[in-house]
Amino acid sequence: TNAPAGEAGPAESTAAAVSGTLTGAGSSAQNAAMTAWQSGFQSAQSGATVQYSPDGSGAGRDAFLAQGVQFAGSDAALDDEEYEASKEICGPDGAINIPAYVSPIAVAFNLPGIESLNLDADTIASIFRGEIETWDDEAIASQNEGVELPDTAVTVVHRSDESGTTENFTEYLAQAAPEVWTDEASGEWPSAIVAENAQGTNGVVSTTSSTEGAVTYTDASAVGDLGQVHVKVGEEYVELSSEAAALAVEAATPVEGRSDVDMSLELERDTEASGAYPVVLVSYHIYCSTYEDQETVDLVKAFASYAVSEQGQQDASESAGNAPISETLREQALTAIDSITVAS
Amino acid sequence: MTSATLVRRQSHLTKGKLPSYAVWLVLGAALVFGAAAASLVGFGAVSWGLFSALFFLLGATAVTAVVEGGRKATDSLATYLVYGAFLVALLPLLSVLWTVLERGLPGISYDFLFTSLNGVTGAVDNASVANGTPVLGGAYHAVVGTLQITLWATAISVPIGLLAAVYLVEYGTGGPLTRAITFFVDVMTGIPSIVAGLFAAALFGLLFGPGTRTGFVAAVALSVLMIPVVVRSTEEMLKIVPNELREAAYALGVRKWRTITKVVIPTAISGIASGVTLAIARVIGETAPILVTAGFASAINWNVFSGWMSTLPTLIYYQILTPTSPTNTDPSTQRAWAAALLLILMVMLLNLVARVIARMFAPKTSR
Amino acid sequence: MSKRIDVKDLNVYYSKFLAVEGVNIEIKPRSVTAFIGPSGCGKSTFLRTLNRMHEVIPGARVEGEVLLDGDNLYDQNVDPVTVRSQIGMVFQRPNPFPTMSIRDNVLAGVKLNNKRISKSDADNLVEKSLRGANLWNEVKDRLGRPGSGLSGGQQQRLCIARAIAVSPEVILMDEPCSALDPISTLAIEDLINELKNDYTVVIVTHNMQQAARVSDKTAFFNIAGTGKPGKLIEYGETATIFSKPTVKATEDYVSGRFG
Amino acid sequence: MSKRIDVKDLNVYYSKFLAVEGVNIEIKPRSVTAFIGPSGCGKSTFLRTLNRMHEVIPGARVEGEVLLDGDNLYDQNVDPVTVRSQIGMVFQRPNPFPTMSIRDNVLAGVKLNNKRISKSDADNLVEKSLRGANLWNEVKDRLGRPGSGLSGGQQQRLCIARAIAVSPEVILMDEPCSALDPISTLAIEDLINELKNDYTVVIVTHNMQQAARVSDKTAFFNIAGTGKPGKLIEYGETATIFSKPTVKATEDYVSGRFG
Amino acid sequence: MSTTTLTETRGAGQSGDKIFSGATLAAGCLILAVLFSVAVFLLVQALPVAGADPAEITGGEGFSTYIFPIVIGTVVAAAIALLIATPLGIGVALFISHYAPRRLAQGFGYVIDLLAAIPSVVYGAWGYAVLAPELAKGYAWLAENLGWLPIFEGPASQTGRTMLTAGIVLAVMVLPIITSLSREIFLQTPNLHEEAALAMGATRWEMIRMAVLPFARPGIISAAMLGLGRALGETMAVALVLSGGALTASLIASGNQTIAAEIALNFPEAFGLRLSELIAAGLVLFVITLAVNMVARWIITRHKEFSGAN
Ligand SMILES: Nc1ncnc2c1ncn2[C@@H]1O[C@H](COP(=O)(O)OP(=O)(O)OP(=O)(O)O)[C@@H](O)[C@H]1O
Ligand SMILES: Nc1ncnc2c1ncn2[C@@H]1O[C@H](COP(=O)(O)OP(=O)(O)OP(=O)(O)O)[C@@H](O)[C@H]1O
Ligand SMILES: [Mg+2]
Ligand SMILES: [Mg+2]
Ligand SMILES: O=P([O-])([O-])[O-]
Repeated sequence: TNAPAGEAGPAESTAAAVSGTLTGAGSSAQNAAMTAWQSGFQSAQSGATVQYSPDGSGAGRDAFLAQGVQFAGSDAALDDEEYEASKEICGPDGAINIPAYVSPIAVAFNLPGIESLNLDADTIASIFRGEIETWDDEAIASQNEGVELPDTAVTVVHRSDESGTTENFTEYLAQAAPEVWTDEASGEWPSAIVAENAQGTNGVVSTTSSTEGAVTYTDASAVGDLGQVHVKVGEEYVELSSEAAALAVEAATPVEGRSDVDMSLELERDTEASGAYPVVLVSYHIYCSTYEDQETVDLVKAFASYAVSEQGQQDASESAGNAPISETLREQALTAIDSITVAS
Repeated sequence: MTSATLVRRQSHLTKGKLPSYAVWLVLGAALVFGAAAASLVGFGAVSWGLFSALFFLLGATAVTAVVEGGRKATDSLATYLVYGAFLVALLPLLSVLWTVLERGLPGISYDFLFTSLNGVTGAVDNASVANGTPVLGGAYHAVVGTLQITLWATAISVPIGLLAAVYLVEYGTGGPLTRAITFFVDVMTGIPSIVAGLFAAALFGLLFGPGTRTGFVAAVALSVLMIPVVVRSTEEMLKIVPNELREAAYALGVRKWRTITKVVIPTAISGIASGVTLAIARVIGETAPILVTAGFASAINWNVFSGWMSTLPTLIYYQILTPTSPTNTDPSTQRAWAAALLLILMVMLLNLVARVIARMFAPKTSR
Repeated sequence: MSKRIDVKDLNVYYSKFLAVEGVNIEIKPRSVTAFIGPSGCGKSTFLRTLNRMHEVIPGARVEGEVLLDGDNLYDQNVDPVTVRSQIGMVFQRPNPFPTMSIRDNVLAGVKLNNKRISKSDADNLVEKSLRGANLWNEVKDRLGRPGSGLSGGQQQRLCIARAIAVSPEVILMDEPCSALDPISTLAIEDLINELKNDYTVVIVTHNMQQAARVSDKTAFFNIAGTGKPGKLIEYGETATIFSKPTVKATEDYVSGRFG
Repeated sequence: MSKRIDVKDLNVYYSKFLAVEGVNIEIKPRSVTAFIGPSGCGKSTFLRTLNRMHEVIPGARVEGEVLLDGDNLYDQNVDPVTVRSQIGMVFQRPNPFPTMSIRDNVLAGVKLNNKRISKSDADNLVEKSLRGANLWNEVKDRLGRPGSGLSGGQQQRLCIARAIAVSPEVILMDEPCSALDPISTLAIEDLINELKNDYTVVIVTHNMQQAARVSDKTAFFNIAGTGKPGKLIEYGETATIFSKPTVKATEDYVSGRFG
Repeated sequence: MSTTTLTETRGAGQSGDKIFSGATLAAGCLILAVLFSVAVFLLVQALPVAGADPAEITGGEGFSTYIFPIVIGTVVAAAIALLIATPLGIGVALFISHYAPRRLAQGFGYVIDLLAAIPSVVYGAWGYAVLAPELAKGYAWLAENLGWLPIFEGPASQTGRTMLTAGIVLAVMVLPIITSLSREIFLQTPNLHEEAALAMGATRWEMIRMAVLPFARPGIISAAMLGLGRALGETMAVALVLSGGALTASLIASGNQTIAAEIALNFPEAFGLRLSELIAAGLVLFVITLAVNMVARWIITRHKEFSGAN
């Protein structure tokens, strides 16, 4: 059952020419990065094509489990139920989740003249619950001495579509400010909290940019000229950066009950690790542990390892503005990818 | 207004008729009073326009009512309202067109029209913003996709819709089948487009294996949306063809199907063409059902039966919602608006073609 | 070429309303039969049943038999189209096709049936039919113009030309001269006389003189009162009907005009 | 109540086609004037210009003057609506409103000016008008049914009832009896005679006897040939026109029928 | 002619008729089949919702609690759209068919048809970027001066992206449908009937009321129903324009949501039960469309006798 390809190292598999069409679907957050990967991969492998439909993470996982696509992009790893289901199509080891796209989420606001604010998790949660109504509120002012806060009303802007960004952001709030943020983490904004909203990252950013006093959470790459919050972790206020995000991802723990190579992560949002920025979105590539034929296996491995490779991460980052994954993660990922084989 | 200064004998026919300048007087007064009223609530072009229109309507109707009587007043009120309706309808049109032109025109270039988005990544956009070079990548693949998918959708739904409408009007006898079709066509008008897409995807998934996404699947999804529009508008147009004409043909020993194809349909053709154009215009701008049925491609694909395809609306949608480069969204925004402009131009052209076709078959009446 | 028509115990209904009751009539081939009677007595209704045109009106239906040379028009297996291609009709209200030119209107019966016809044959047919309907001179310069731009009488003659262009075996005409001036009327009457040589002709007319002039036999319909069905009162040689009818009502009616 | 009409040098065009040329005519109040002439000579066209109904046809336009009691209908400031509410019209082709019941058809014009007409007044008016048009007996039991389910002649009479219900000062009738049987025709002729006491009546007819019977004055129109305009050939006392017309064409036409 | 009996020619000429009527019947049945499979598809996909624990449904209180607000939102948005677009559409259609100078009418018709040429994404983007900010000013004024009316209750949305705005955008999208169908029917009004009215001294408006509108009535209703279908089913434009949320009476504050937009916004990330919920919502939309159309059909048939078709 051990196909020769099993022995082929990552270096060889990227170098060897592969061909065919690889089809994926899922997270729209990855779209910009995926465009870069598609083009980077295809320029190295002229015989191969990668097509990716940014239908959304849920739709991507659905399509993957229905064998409609060969891999999925997803802002969340497969849950237990889905993992069980994946054994049907991927063999006894099920599917493998590989974090390929890491992007910090900025808490961004529109207050002319103010570029950054220091806020702790409780204050952020209060703001997004609509409990803090003006920007000169004591809770904000006390953490930002020396900043001239206006009495502008706070307008919360959230995503109207279900999204991984919302899920990760509310997960952060729920874990880091459990007293204030009493709702469960969810991809949908809690319907009880009435606020302005807009579709897509671009939508919230442009609404926020055009509304003075607005505050939102958004993929860091899209934040533009908006002011950004430095989030309190432990005793310090951490500014958003790729490194800070990578630190937070490294602090994460693997999810129980999966195959050994699986890399589903449980992020610690309430981490106190110095310099880590825990408001971060980790988006996965989900592959099968086995595929029907060698050609597909080669193609999948070639693409998967290119995506997490240094070059791939750099290509993505140049296009999408995300944070490249750390060296540790890359090594784990390559091992996992390497374990993909032909179904026996 | 029968002023005594008139030298000429007043015609009985013009007695009690407002002089033609009266309308202009009222309009002038309405503008003045409108300005006054608008300044009370905060002067602006919009409130000025609103108040002036209101005052004009009231004033002109009242003056007509006093001088020419209630019937004429109702008539002139109706006239103003009808003209007003047209002007009001022009406002959003002009605004949308202006918006699209303003934002889309800069993006239209030879490059945009004749290249695809293949290989255009965020890095490319970042570079073009940083260096101030022209935006690369175009909509050619989406134009191809739009044309192919719409063409197929039309080719599927127009014959089916037309024939079904003919069945309902000419053959249906009010029996259970007729009623069932009418009933279901009605329901079909309200299917959300995404549901149509999901349905087509599921259907083809069943038939050809999961994940079958091609332009043709999208065309089928769009057909589900198009058919009810075609059926219903055609049905209405066929219904108003006078029975006299059918009788005339039957009496000549003409078979029913020939009567329908050669007399009834040509008589109604201009309305049918309008309906079909509407239906096409409706589906050519659909986004959601395309995504789940045709996938998302940035390369050119001429084959509707295999491979993924993009259309202009999906291009627009994704360029707006997930810009190629999240950090520099301007190139994507520009592409989106240019694509919108292109799409509008395409539908306009199509509309024109439909009208020409309709005119070729239309009744040669004087009207 | 021409056929006889026998009607047996015919009732015509509009939904539940019995419009014409118990008509029995025999129409000989190569003859002209005139239907006369007061307005609303069911002449048009009855005429339409002779080529099954009533079926076009929702709710209209018949009981009884209409035999064309012995074959029942209402037999199960009979196709109304076959009936109508043998029995032509001119309607009370002129109804030229607005989508067609004058020429195409005349050729409608031929073209709509997709019969192939050479251009010169078509030209001949158009001229012959229009001449027959006494319209040729008025429209020969504008054969390509729409048929709806004609005067009322011209439209009526156009419809007559259209009906004779397909040379049916029987021609039914519902008040063909109602909108016509005396000259055109004469021309149409001449045409009817000529048609009689080859075809069976049935006309509805309100003009007693016309009935007297052109018809061989005359049928008088009457209605007893509002809501009652129309009935065939008397049918016989035209000369008899107009000079010594057997029924009082007929005499009243035909003399009411001449008296 | 009644008004006179003077027409001065009237030309009527359909776009570029001159359909009627140079008509001069004076119509007295309280008189019946008949227009006769061959089909297509422009009688309907001319009649329509008397209440500006031709304006409804795209491309139709006039030159010249039509004076109603001295006021030009075509003056700049004249509203055609005013003209038409004073000059009523019955068309060559019956055109009842299919969307209205028989009763509403009769009342259609009345309700325009008098929205709040009491039910009993309305009932009276409906009965009076329908009786005038000799239709009452046939429809009195189905006044609420649509007007389109009537026979051709019934529809025509319904339109006459509708036109007289509004009591205009002038009534124009385009072949009002073309689809009518002799009895109804007589009734309409009686009606015209009665109307004459209060109104000015103009009728177009192809029936010489009718023209002779009902009209005070007769106008003969003719057309020189196809594509030529129709012209008023002769206008005079009906008796004169039918017995010793001054123009040869008139004589030919009126005698052609009687001869 | 050589035929001896009426029945002999029967087979020969009739095949054309048979084929054609067969084709029309087949088309009708095909529509039935498609619709039937759509319905089956929806039912099957929505089924899990029926058996699900109410706590698992979004909102945690069962499907009916989840669906109720968005049903109301859908109906309100469509109602606003129709209330604006129907009179306006009829007005525009009349303008083109009976008021505008004949030479220009065709051109005007074409111009209005352009409204149909604009894709819904663009309407969404326009509503979002241009219309909403413009209306926001008016909303503030409404909240201040008419705030006692529940539908204008403050605080007005700052961005203007409210139910009323969504309704207006939908109205603009529906307008060309109503206009173009009504216009074609108005143009077909028999001249005879228009002339009958005018000859009685009817003003233009009275003529329209007497001859044109009654004739066109069934057509107008059909046009409105087509428009309604569009308004009910429109996804992208509403998704982009409306800043949705919980059910509120106020049309000028953010809040409310429509079924179609709810589906579009949540479908991409949905899977499992959530997906079934969304499909079930689609099914509910079906039922709404059905109910409205049945009423419309009923109104049309009630007046069938007077339809003027014959
Ligand atoms: N709408 C129209 N457009 C162009 N020409 C027309 C139109 N209506 C009538 N004509 C032409 O104008 C001429 C006069 O027509 P008109 O209807 O006035 O005749 P008429 O005297 O009433 O005839 P009839 O007795 O047959 O009704 C005819 O040659 C006719 O073909
Ligand atoms: N479509 C219809 N539906 C119901 N009743 C009708 C219909 N057509 C005609 N009728 C009625 O049937 C009767 C006979 O009508 P028909 O048209 O046959 O009369 P007609 O003898 O031709 O009269 P006319 O000389 O006036 O044309 C009339 O009472 C008429 O009202
Ligand atoms: Mg009749
Ligand atoms: Mg005439
Ligand atoms: O990338 P999203 O999942 O937030 O749309």
